[in-house]
Amino acid sequence: MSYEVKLDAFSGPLDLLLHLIHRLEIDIYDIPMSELTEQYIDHIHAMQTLELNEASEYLVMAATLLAIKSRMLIPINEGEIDTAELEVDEADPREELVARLIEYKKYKEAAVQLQELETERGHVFTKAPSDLSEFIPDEQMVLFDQNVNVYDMLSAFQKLMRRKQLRKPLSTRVARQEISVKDQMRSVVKILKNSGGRVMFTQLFEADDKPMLVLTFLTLLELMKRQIVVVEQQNNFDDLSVLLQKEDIEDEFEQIIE
Amino acid sequence: MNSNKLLSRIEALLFVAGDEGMTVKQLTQYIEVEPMDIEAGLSELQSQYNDDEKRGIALKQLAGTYQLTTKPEVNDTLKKLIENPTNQVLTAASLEVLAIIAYKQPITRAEVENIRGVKSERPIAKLVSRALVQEVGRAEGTGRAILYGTTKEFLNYFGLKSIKELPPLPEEVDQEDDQPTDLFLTKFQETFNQN
Amino acid sequence: MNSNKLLSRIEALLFVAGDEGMTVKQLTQYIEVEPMDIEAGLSELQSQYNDDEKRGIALKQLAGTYQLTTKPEVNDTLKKLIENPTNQVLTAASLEVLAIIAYKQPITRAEVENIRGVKSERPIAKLVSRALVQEVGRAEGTGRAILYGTTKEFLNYFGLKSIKELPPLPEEVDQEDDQPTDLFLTKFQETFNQN
Repeated sequence: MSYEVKLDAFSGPLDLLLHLIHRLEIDIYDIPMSELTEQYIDHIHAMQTLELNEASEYLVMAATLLAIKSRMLIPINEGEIDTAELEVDEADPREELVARLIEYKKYKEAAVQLQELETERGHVFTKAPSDLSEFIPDEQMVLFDQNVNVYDMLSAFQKLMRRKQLRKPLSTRVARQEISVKDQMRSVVKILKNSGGRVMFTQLFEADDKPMLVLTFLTLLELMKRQIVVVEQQNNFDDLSVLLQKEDIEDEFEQIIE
Repeated sequence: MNSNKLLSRIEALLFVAGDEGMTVKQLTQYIEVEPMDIEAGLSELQSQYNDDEKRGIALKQLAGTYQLTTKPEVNDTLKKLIENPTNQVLTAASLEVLAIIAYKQPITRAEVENIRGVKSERPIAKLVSRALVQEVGRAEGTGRAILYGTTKEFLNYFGLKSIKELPPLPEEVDQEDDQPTDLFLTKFQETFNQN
Repeated sequence: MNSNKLLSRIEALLFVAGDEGMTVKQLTQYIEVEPMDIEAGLSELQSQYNDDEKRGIALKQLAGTYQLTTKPEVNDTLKKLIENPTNQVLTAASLEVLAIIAYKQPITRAEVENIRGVKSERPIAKLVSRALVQEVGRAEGTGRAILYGTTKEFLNYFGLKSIKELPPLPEEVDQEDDQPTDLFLTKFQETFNQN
């Protein structure tokens, strides 16, 4: 069997086990050890890139699984051990593993909740504190509170970086701002719509900076590939015309990037 | 102070404070009215922002302070200011470590690793560098391992008022806790009896 | 785009732009309407701010840039804020500048200002006078600008033994290389292949 498994997809052996349990539709409280162990080891084999730090963890888990499996295979004759005794003395060899999996699953799900909060928060922006320094007399200016620590400094830096993300395109060098192919697709289609679905090729290249010209060209190629536009030439040496084929391109964008 | 005057002052102070935000206590100190009045003003301001479609800003409680923020509805326009929106987002591993620290704080690295079953030095270093997690003390006993906890920036980053606002841990919601043990035993015995 | 939508977007953009403000051209670019519409929106916004006593903010035009500011009527309240110089709103800038110098040293003032996007002469001067930051050399090239770095007093202030004890920045954590991986992988696969 030679399928490739991306290790990145799992954050550790427990994560891989949960994935297998889910995929094989296994009852987590009654794990068929042979099946799970086999699948687990198959996956490890298939992992093409294993990081130094993590590899040992995956191997330790493989060993654990094998140990549990073998303990469960030890034959028990019904006459020798009666079930009442068993209940008290002998724990299920899987018990500890199940407990770990359940505990881990809890935090894995909590991480998903955090991710939702992260996304939600990402939709909302704030501003830097206004600069009031011109109103403050020099002698009155204080640096910061006495109990500032390293983490406060780090967090000041973090806040700055977050704001900077927004500020970069605001700088006066608007010309250097990067526009994506996606944005440019929109504006090319808009130009086409505004001029009845047909423009001369050269009309699309009126900007005079190089990156913009290159971008527009790439955009046209992309639009042609997606059959949103066609480019035609009536006769040799005639100017090229660009024709709009498809009015609604919003769903095309869904497939790009995001 | 009449209500208009109060509202305009709260708005101005919050505007100036930006992402540092202000507490009710600070607002009270600068506007010189009772905390009650400030709170009433804040909630009126909040509903005005929410109700008025013309407004692009909103009032939000973040990490113990009140802050003005943009409304989620104008997100599409503001996103255009960002060059690479995915740049800043946390990875699955980081979120997992962060979840463990958030719910079990204060906690040592070894304890985090024990739950995850995998080394977590790098995600923790990453979270510290993002100011989401910080050293909050040392564990008792030999080694005196570093204890980690979440920061104010953590609350800010996830849009939380306080750590109490964290959503409950998934398992705690459905009280499965007791049941499985019995179920487990039953299943276990069944299996053995069959063999 | 309807008028409410337009106004909310203009307000939100000007809000996040803060002290830097935005030009009509920039607003047009982000909101994607005609410059005429932006201008109409700006003047409507302006009269709304002026007419509404509840509002503490106003719209100011300066050298082609539109910017939100506080109304002159609330100056008495802002004065109270300024009289309290330990307020985080006022000290945020110093801490930010210090963070930049600590992490990016040696660094010139121009570079600090480039990262922050605002003038930083005063906070730097203050940090120097407090001996947390000092001149550590001169930059190459024309002008030979002063390079700043942190001092012993800085380490002392933050309880650090050396500058290396500062928690790394996110990108530094990322850069820690995974070089040993390959070597290990080879061994690892060999082992598996033998079994």
